[in-house]
Formats: sequence, C-alpha cells, structure tokens
Amino acid sequence: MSIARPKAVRTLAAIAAIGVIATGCSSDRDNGGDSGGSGSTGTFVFGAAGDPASLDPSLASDGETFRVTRQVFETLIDHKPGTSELEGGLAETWESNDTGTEWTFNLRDGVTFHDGSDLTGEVVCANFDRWYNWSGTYQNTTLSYYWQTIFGGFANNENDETPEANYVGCTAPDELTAVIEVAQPSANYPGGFSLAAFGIHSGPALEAYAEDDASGEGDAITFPGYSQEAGTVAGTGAFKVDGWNKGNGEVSLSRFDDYWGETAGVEKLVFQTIPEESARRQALQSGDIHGYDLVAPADVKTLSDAGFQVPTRDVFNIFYLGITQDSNPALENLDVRTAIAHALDRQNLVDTQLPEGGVVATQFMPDTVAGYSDNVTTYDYDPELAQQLLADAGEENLTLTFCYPTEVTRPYMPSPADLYEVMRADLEAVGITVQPKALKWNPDYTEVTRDGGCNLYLLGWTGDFNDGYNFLGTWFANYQKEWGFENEELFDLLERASTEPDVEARVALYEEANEFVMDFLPGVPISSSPPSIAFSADVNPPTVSPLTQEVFAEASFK
Amino acid sequence: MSTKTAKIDRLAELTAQRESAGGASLWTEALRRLRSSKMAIIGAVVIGVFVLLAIVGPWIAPYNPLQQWRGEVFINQNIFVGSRSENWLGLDHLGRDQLSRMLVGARQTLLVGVVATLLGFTVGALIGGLSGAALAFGGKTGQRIDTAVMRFIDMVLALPSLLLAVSIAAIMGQSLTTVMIAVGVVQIPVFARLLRGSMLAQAGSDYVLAARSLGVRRRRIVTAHVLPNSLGPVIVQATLALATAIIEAAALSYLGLGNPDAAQPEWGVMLVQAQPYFDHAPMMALYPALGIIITALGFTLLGEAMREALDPKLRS
Amino acid sequence: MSPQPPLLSVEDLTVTFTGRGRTDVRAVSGVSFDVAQGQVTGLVGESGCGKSVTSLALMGLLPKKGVTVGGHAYFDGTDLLGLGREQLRDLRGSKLAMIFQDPLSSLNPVIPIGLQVTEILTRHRGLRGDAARKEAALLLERVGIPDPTRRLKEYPHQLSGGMRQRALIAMAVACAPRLLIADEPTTALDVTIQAQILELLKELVDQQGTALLMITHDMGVVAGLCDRVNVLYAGKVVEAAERKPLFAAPTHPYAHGLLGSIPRLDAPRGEPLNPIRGSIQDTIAWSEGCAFAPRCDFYSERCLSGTPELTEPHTAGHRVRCVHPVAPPSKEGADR
Amino acid sequence: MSSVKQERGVDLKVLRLIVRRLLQLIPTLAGLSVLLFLWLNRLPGGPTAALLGERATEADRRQIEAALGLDQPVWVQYGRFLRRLAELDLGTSVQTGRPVWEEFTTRFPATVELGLTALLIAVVIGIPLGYLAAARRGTWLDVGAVSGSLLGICIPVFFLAFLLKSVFAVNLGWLPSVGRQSNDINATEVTGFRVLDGILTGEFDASWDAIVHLVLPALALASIPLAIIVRMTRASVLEVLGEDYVRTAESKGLRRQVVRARHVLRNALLPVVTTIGLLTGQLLSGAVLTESVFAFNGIGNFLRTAIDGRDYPVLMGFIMFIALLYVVINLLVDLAYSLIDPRVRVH
Repeated sequence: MSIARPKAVRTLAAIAAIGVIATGCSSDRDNGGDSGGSGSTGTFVFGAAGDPASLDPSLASDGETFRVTRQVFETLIDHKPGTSELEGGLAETWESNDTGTEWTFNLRDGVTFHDGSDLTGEVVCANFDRWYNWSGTYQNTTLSYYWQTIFGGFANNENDETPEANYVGCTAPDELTAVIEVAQPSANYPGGFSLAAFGIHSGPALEAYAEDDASGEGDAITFPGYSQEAGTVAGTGAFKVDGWNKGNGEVSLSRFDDYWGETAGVEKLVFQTIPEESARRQALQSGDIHGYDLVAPADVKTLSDAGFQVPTRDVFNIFYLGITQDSNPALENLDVRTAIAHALDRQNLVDTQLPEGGVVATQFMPDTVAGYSDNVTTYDYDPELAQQLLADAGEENLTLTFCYPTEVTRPYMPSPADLYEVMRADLEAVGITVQPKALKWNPDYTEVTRDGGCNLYLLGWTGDFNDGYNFLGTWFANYQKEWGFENEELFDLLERASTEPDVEARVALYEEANEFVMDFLPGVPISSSPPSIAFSADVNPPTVSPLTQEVFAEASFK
Repeated sequence: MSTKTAKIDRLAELTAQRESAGGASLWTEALRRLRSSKMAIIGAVVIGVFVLLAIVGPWIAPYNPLQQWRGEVFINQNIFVGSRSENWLGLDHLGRDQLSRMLVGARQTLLVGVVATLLGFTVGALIGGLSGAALAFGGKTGQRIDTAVMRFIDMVLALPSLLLAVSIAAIMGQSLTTVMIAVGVVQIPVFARLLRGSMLAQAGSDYVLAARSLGVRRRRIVTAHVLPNSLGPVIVQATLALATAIIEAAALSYLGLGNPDAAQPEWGVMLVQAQPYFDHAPMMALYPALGIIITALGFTLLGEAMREALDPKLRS
Repeated sequence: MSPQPPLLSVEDLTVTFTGRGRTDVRAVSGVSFDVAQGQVTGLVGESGCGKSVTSLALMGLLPKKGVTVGGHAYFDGTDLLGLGREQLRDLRGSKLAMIFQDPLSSLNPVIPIGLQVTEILTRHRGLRGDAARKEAALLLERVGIPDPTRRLKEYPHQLSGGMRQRALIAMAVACAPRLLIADEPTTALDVTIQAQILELLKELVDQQGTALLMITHDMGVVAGLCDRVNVLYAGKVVEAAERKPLFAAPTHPYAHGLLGSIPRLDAPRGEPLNPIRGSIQDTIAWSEGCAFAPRCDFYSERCLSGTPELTEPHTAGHRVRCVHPVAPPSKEGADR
Repeated sequence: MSSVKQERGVDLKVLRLIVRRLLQLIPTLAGLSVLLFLWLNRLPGGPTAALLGERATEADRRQIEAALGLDQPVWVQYGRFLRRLAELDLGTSVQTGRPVWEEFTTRFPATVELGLTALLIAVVIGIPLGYLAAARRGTWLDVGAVSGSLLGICIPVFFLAFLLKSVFAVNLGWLPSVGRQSNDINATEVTGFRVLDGILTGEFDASWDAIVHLVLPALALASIPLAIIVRMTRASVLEVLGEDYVRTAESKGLRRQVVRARHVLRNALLPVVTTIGLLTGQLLSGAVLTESVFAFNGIGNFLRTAIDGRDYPVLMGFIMFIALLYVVINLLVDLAYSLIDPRVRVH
C-alpha cells in the first residue's frame, strides 16, 4: 500500500483550518480511490477487529485468530469457495467405513510446508496425536475448545468433567494416506475436519512446539511462546507468517512461493487490528486499508455508493431471542412463548436495522443448511393475537427481564442495543413490561445468559460447517441452563440424528427436529442476515464465504 | 443657617456613601464584580436555559421519547428523516422523535452532572476539610493523618480519571447510578485537595492567628472562620466540575459504559449512538453534541467568571 | 531660591482611574510642584493620597488602559507626559531613575542580582560581559555591599532587606541619572537600616549632583533629608514650602496635624498625641470644597465653597491651600 | 575547587531527594496495592469469566482457578503477588497470556510518543498564545484565545477526534486515519518510539510516516492540555505583569523584549510547569479515547480492555507503574522548578 502524501505542508495548513470542522464534515467528497497506486508494493491490508490470540489455530476458538491462521494452515477437508459445501483440502479425497468410525484421507501429493518439509500421512497423524495427548492446561476448553467439541477428551483426562475421548488413533499406511479412527460415529465428521482449528502443522514445527509448553502458573494461562511470534509455526498455506508486531497490532504474512496450488495474488498480506467499527470504515474510506469485515448495516450502502466493493455473502447464521423457561413460570407456558413470537415485528427489524439481504428466520438454522424444513410452524406479526394469547394465559401483567449485550457486534447481530430497543417496543405494545438488563458482552453477558439469569436474551450462532447438528445440537441436545427446559423427546431426536451415519437419514431427522422445535418454541428465531465485508475499488477481492472463511490468496490488485 | 445644615447633611451623606462602598464584604464585592462580567452573564443565561429545559423538558416534549415511527427510517438504506413539521429535529436511527429525546435528555444530563458533582463535592469536602482541620489544629497526630490522607489523594489524583471511572463502572454494571458515581468519585480528590489547600491558607491568615491568640476554641475557629472563608474556591470548582462531569459522562458513553436505558436518553449516549450515521444524518449527532458543548461552556464560563471575581490577584 | 530653571516642573498633573462599570476615581487632581537641580524635594502625605501614583505617572509606568493622565511634567524642558513610549524608555534608567518601596518584591526573584544590575548597564551604557560585571561590582561596592563579586551571583532572597535596597539603589544610580525618584525607600526596612539607606542616598545625590524626589509619609525622613517639601492630600498639594519654614510653622491644618501626630521627646510625659481624626477614606471631592474638611478641627461652612486656592498667607514661598490657615506658633516651638 | 565541591553537593542533594521520594513511595504503594487487591477481588465474574470461552463448563472454570491459584485465600494470593513483585515480575496478562511487562513495553512507546507530541503541541502553541492573550488583554486575540480554550475543554475528546478524522483523513485524505505507521514501511525497531527509531537508523521516511500518523491523534489529545496551558499561562502572565519587579524592570528603561522574556515569562512559567506535570493523568485519560478512535495501539486502549476483562495483573502492574510515574513526574517538575526558581534550590 502506498498512499502518496506529498502534501505534508498542506497538512500543517490543515491544522490551521481546524475551524472548518464544524461546517466541513458533511462534505461529500470521497477518497475511495485514493489508494490508486496500491499494486506497486503489493501489500494487501485487511482491517481486523481484534488481535489474534495465537498463531497456532488449535489453541484458539475465535474468528479473528482463524482469519489469520486460515491463510497459513490448511485442513484435510476444505470448503468450495463461496459455499458451505465440502471439498478436498490437503486430502484430495476421503471416505469413511459404513459405521462412520474410520476415516481415510488420501493426501495431496507434492505439498510442502513453509519450512521445506513434506506433507505425509505420518505428519497428519503426528498432528492428531499431539492434540489427543495434550495434558495439563491444554486440557482446558480455553485452549482446546474445538478438539473437545469434535473429538471429546484426551488420552488421559485429568478432569472428571472432560468428556470421554472419541478419538481412538491415527495410522499412516503409506506416505500419502492417513486413517483416523473414532469410537462413535458423529454428525461432526467429516465436517469437523474442515475446522480451521485442525490445520496441519509441519513435522519439525511440531517437534519445536513440544519444547515450549503452555502453562497456567502465575495469574493466567500463558500461550506457549512459539504461538506468539513468527518463526516456529509452519503450515502449507499460500502465505507464511513474516511477523507479528504486537506494538502495531499487525500480523504480516508473505507469499509462499512453493505453494502446491496457485500462488497468492499479492506479495504481502497484513492484518491490522482496528478495534472500533467506525474506525475500520474510515480507514477503508481514507485508503489506509483494503478491506474489513463486519461492515455495519448503515455503511453497506454508503460504501457501495462510493465505489467500494461490498460483495454479499450467503447467509449461514441465525439470530434468535433466547427464552429461559425455568427462570419464570409464565415462560413455561407455550401460549406465552407463542404470544412473544407473534408480538415481534421481525420483518420491520430485518427491513430497517439489519444488513440488506437478511431474511426473517423461520427456524433455528438458515435455509442453506441441510435439514432446513419448509414445513415448520410460522408465527406472523400479530399483536392482537399476541394480546389475546396472553389474556387467555392469564398473563396480562407479565413482566420479563430482557438482557442484551453492549459494546459488541456479532456477525448475526449488529448493534444489539438498537435491536433490543425495537423488540422492547414490540413487546410493550402487547402489554408485556420489559425490564432491561444491559451487560458487557465479555464476560458479563455471556456468563449471565449461560447461567440462565435472564428471562429473554439476544444471541445467535454462525455455523462452523454445514451440518444441522452444528446448529440444533449446539442448543437442544440436552438440558441447558440458558434454555431452562427438559424435553426428552427432543433430546432423543437429536441424539439419534447425531449418531446416524447415513447422511440422508440424518437430514430427515434434522427436518423433523426443526419442525418439533418450532412447535415447542424454546426461543424465537429472528433472522439470518449476511455479515458484510467490504473492499476498496482497486482490488480483486477473494470469493466471499458464507462461513466467513475467505481465502486471501485469491485477492489481488487490479 | 439653613444653608449650613444643608451643607453638613450633604457632608454626612457624602461620607456615608464612601463608607458603604469601602466597607463592602468580600462576597458582595465578588457578586458585584460577577454582575458586571460578560462571561458570567452569558454563562448564567446558558445555564438558566439548560436548567429550565431540564425541569420542564419532559413535560413540553411533544412525544414519548420511546415512540418509534415505523417504516420511515431505514439505516441499511441510509434513509433518515430530518427536520419536518411533526418532528422538528427529525427522527433518530430507530425512528424516535429527536426533539423529545433532546428535551428529556436535558434532565438526564443535568441530573448526572449535578448528582455526580454533589457526590464529589460532599465526600471530597469532607475528606479535605477533616484532613485540613487535622493538620492545622490537630497537632502531631493530626499532621500524620493529614500526610497519609493527602498522599493517598495525590496518588488517586495522578490516576487517569477516565480509567478510574471505567473501573468503577466495570464493578457496578451499567446504569444511570453507575455513571453518576463513576463521574462523581473521580471528582473527590480534586475537591479534597482544594478545600484542604484553601483551609490551610485561611488557617495561616492573620485573623485566625488573632482568634487563636484570643483563645477562641479550635472547633469554633474552623467552623465559624476557616470553613466559610475557604468555600469560595470550592464553589468555583463545583461549577467547573459540573461541566467536566457532563463531558466525562459523554466519554463514558463512548466507552460503552453510559446509561443504557433508552427511556432515559442522556446527550452523551445520544451522541455516541448517532456518530456512526454522521455521514448521512450529521444533525442527529450535532444536536446532542452542541447540547453538551454549549452546556459545558455555560458552566465553564460562569465558573471562570466566579474564579476571577473571587481571586483578589486578578482584580485590577 | 536657586536662579536656575527647575529640573522637573510638574504642572496640573491629574490621574484618573476609569474602570468598567465603576465610577471614575481621581487619584491625583491637579498637582503642581517643582524639583530643583541637585536638590532634594519631598512629597509627603498619608498612604492613598496620590504620591505614588504621581511618581508612577512621571515615570510613565501607569498602565495604559483604564488610566487617564492629564497636565504637564517638564523634565529638562521636555514634557514627560507627551513623550512616546520608546523615548520614555530611553530616558528611564538613564536620566530618570526610581527606587521602590518594597525591595524584595521589586527585585526579580529568579534572576541573579548581577544580571539585574548589568542589564541596565547594557541597555544604557552599552557595557557587556566582563566590563559590565566589573562596573556592576563597583556599583555594589559604592552602595556599600561587601564582597560585591560574590553578591553578583546571588539571588534576591539570599540578601538581607538592607542589601536588597542597596542593590536597587545601585541599579537606580548606575547611569548617574539627573533625577532620582525614591518612593518610600525605607518604609519596609528596620529603623537602623533606614538611617543608613537615607545616608547613602544623600551621599550619592551629593556626589552625582542628582536631584532627588523623595516620596514619603515619614516626617522624620523629610526633616532629615529634604530641601523643599510638598504636602499632598487627596491628590492635591495642600502646602508647599522650604523645609525650615514648614517645620517651623505648618500652616495647613493637615500638615499641622501630621507634625502634631509625631511623638516628641521634648513633650511633657503624659501629654496626649494629637492624631488626625478619621482616615483618608473620609473625604469629599475637591470640587465640593476642601477634601480635608471632614477630618478638620477648623472646619467651617466656608470650607465647602469650592476648591480652596493656594495662597501665601504668612510667608513668601510658603504656599497653603486653606481658608483657615493655622497661625504661626510662638517663638519657643519654632526651633524644633 | 570550591565550585566543584558545590556541584557535587547539588548532585548529592538531588540524589537524596530521589531516594527519599522513592522510599516515601513504598508505604503508599503497599497501602494502595492492598486496597486494589481487595477491590479487584470484589469484581463480579473475576478474571476466569473473561478468560473462559463462551461455552466453557463449570469444571473448566475450577480448573483454571486452581491453576491460577485463584481458589486460595486472598492473602495467599496477595503474598504471591508481593513475592513476584520483589523479583520485578509483574505477572502475566489474563487476557493475552503474555507477560504484563512485555505488554507494557510494546504499548507504552506508542502512548508516550502520542502523549509527548500532544504535550509538545500544547506547550508550543499554548504558552505563546497564553502570553499574547495576557499581554494584549481585552483585544480580539485575547477573547479568541480564551473562548477557544474554553471550547477546547468543552468538546468531548472522542467527538473532536472523530471530526478531525472525518475532515482531514476521510474527506480531504490529507492524513492517515488509523495506526502508527503505514504497513508498507519496513522500519527497524530500536526503541519502539517510531519517530526516534527512524532518526536513529537513518530511515527518515519511516520517521516522517510516523509523524504524519501522529498529527491527528495528537491534535485531538492536545485539545484539553492546550486549553489548560493557554489559560494557565494567561492568568500567570497577568499576575506577573502586576508584580513589582516588572515595574522595576520597566523603570530601568529595558527594552520591551528583555522585560518580557527575562522578567515576565520566566516567572510566569513557574505555575505552568506544575500544571504540565499534573497533566499526565489527563493525557492518559484522553489517550484512552483518542487511541480508540485512531486505532492507535497504545496503553490506553489496552487498559480499557484490561478493565473490562478483569485483568488483575495488568491493572496491578499499571497502578504500580502510575505510582512510579507520579513520583518521577513530580521529581521532574521539582527539578524543572529548581532550574527556573533559585528559591527552591536552597531548600
């Protein structure tokens, strides 16, 4: 990026002209194309909302980390660009046995790691064995969330509550084959092998990691040293890590010339942390960065009108109003929950507050997920009916606490406080008294809602991979305090779906589950809306992904 | 004969006038000075208007500040509603009447400022007053108490006030009370230090020495002489602190710690909420911004004018 | 009287303070007096009578805003009040110098004495560096400061009160001015030091042939130093005379009172002092009549018929502004 | 010979002053750290809540608490804190898992650079402006300076920063809107102070780039200090103008510039120096806001998230640091004072 600023002298004049501020701000001039000469040095700068936690994706569970590591590490299975459909990654093909307990991966030939070593079945197994054999602090979900979600526990569980390991072992019958054995079939396979957390590291890198341990001494869990600076980590991705300048909040990557596929379109890729949302927009507008994610709904049109590229992603998330049933007896009454659903003008919310391209959700998954049902009960905006239902239930004077997070933007929920306010107005219109409870997202909100501390709350979910269980199973597979209900029928249904190895049968079970859920109405799905991503006019952006898994190797300068 | 008495009367009259002018007390003098200060007048007028709005605002507000005009404002299309006959200041990003929110907000803003300042003033004056009294009249022990208290106060004073407020807000969760306390606590050390300093200056003054030499009780000296005379700068500070409190409350809103209750719109929160839409609806942000700036300016002007009026050094 | 024309001739000097939103205050209303070459002239009065304002007006040191100065002050033929700012600057410190009342506050606390002395030498005599320092040391020595080279490096707070006043005097006489104005130069000092400073002033004035305008409220100082005395009350000269006649026969009731309020050794013990009643606040405007009338023992209705004129009721050259001049005392009291 | 001795005497005095101040600091710090420790322990949630993921279990929490010793009594934790402190170890950040010391050293240069630039702007503009306002009291310049400074205090810093950025970065495109340096500049890191590094290594383009990045945030941050300095200088100059020694200087017929520079300004600066020392807290407060608006990766931003995340070690470390900074700044102010005011030197 080179932004010519020979106008330094004028800069000083600008200081004198500070009086312009009051009047000049509404000026419509736009400098979208200011970064005209960007191609010359070939550095693509992307504005990130936060620093990555670690350069080793297996220790992380947040999107900002994965956005970076996905460019460096590759997984056995990948997604087709722009879709949530699985395709070959480091494994060209894969298959499982009939019971879904043995997964064979046929690795791509000629793949080299950034440190020059080759990809072999042995290396893949070494990766999985490392995770399986983690001990001590690594066994905490803080460091091994995804491993525990997909593969259960460890070789030696040190904690009673850590789930039983579902991973059995990995063998490499030949150079280019790896066979992974699991104890129970699960809906998490094969989708789980596409998770960024399971990016494959090089053999030498793994050896180096072993000398460098995560520890929990002192005040905090410390990430192992290798994951905090460039040099040790080595993957197979189109970019390799050049440096992580924490003082600048910058991770810089550079093109890996020996990449097995098409090499990256830009020489250097920098992720620069810009925590504030409007600061990211202004940085793009002023030409300081070439793109950023989670564009606010109000900015989408602004940016596209000004010539920026704001490609639309397919929707792969769900935003819902959570209801904690056992926090208030009234909520255990289906009529009351139905009344709440009818009271909300979800279409208005989608039309005015959510990004363009959003739709009102009819069930707890977007329509792109296999298992989406067209036959669920729907609840139209009908305040009279809502009032009637409440009256019938004898709950005309219902008072509910409604929690919402502040200081946060989630892909499915931009500006939660505003969304809350609109919903509050809807609920009060049918006679429900709302007691607001605003909480900071981290840690207060997530903790309070998880513990069932609210009657109503706002939350959502972005899918990790295309399997219905990744949505429904997350919430309704067992009793959870945040939902506060026991429903063995539903729990059983999802258990059956999860362990059903046959894909079609599984999808049918998901459809059934969706219909069941929408009759039971444990919460109100609100919307599925595409999180927007924006790029400057002078770049060819990467194909946008519904899973927000953009591959920046595809990006280049015009 | 009659001319003579007339002349004498006139003489008495003339001298009497002189006397009253010369014998005016510090406070009367300050007040007179204040009345002739343009700064003070502008400040007082601004504050007057603001306080009036704060009192009657919620009653004269044309609409419920929570009422949403549906289907008019589309933030994802950049469609906003500006000034129009039914909504003089337009609608905000959720379609609520901006004028009503401004009017109701005046009261919230004033409330935050006043309560926070009162808190800082009361606690600060208590600490500073006791500490100052201890030092001036408490002998060796008093001196030690004062040193300890003041060292601590100094340290707190050195802490960035905003971070202090943020940590208080972090403990207490988000609410109007939180904002008031967070902003008020920050003011405590300022008031404490000020009252103590001003008391010490008074304690060293001639009239106190005279009173002490006459055997007047310590407590009486403090309550009857030192305290009343030390309050001048503290009152000035209180006026200035009101301005600071309003701005600090806005800063807290920016950091996401403002009062989240939409029914109690506070100008700082309104400004922060409107900022993202500045490119398309600048007035939405400018109304609350100007409200904050002008009000803070009002308090600052009056405070500064009072300071000048009370400060003998600046008289000329 | 000396045949030469006076060095300084002040004619009808008025100084009015005008403030926003306040009534104007006339601090000096029509003062006229002469300072003869090489002589010591006294300007006497209570604090607040306008004597300091008069001296500041002559030096051009009054603030520009809120102050109106009228009348003339001919210094060596040029009207000081009509001079431009820069011309006055050239004159000040070289031909016209001044010593102030409070030596501590009149010295810059953060600059060594040396620089404060040399800066005037640099300004008016073009002396720099070592030459200036040498000259400064000489000056300090002349005003009686021991170990002058060391003192040059010291700061005002390191000097005693007397030393500070000596240093100020050294600065004032550094360029051998024609006229030196001393505004209460000894008020802030101990009695023993007072005498030394007065002695020093007298000596320097004699040596350099400098005329001295001595502004004081202390009749003792006047008696010891002045050749001619002007008594000021409420911004006007009320009595002007040579020292001897004035002390022999104070004619204005105010001057009379001033002298009467000094304790006298030769007075019988137990005899009460005769302080003047009231304070300078108890006054009326001169346009109404005699400003001293409210405090005067001899007050009558005649005092209120306009400003009294300066007259010479008893002796030539002894001018008094009073309609009830005090009669000269009997012979016995005259030789004080 | 005697002068050498005197010099050494002065040095010793300064040294003794420093040592005494640092010793005085110990009881204060001890008290403060106890208070802080108790207070932090009262925070709801505690650090584990921030640390744990969205879907962590109760067991995860207990494991972490045990690993971190948070399950032990408060005094045990405090003892451990003190022991580590004695080894100059500030602990590890809960949020980032990196040593607090390292977090500070990577971020402090940014804030210091920003703060100093803001202070420089405030001083370089504020003192002359305040002086001129006082010297021309009542003129349009005075009125302008005074009302400008009042306005500077009354505009919320974050809004001013936002406006500055909207105008100069987004609309006019003259200046960058975020960060400390352009991403394509390969600057060698020496001290962490970008401008200085560029000069040290001869990479002047890097220095220039860093300066350009500093302009807007520093201007926004400077608004309040500038306003304070202008008013302080003005009031101080007005006071000094009425002093006797200024009259004395005038009576000596000194040239106007000499009177102003030597006699007025030097004395008028004394209270201004104290004010500048006291501005540190103000600057850090402002830095929290400006750093956020300009994505300036400094300590202000970091602390804000540390507070949100209940990051005890970071907060404790910061308090210790602030206390030290407070002592250092007071020392500097005292030393500056003694340079300007000879009366202080003797004490």
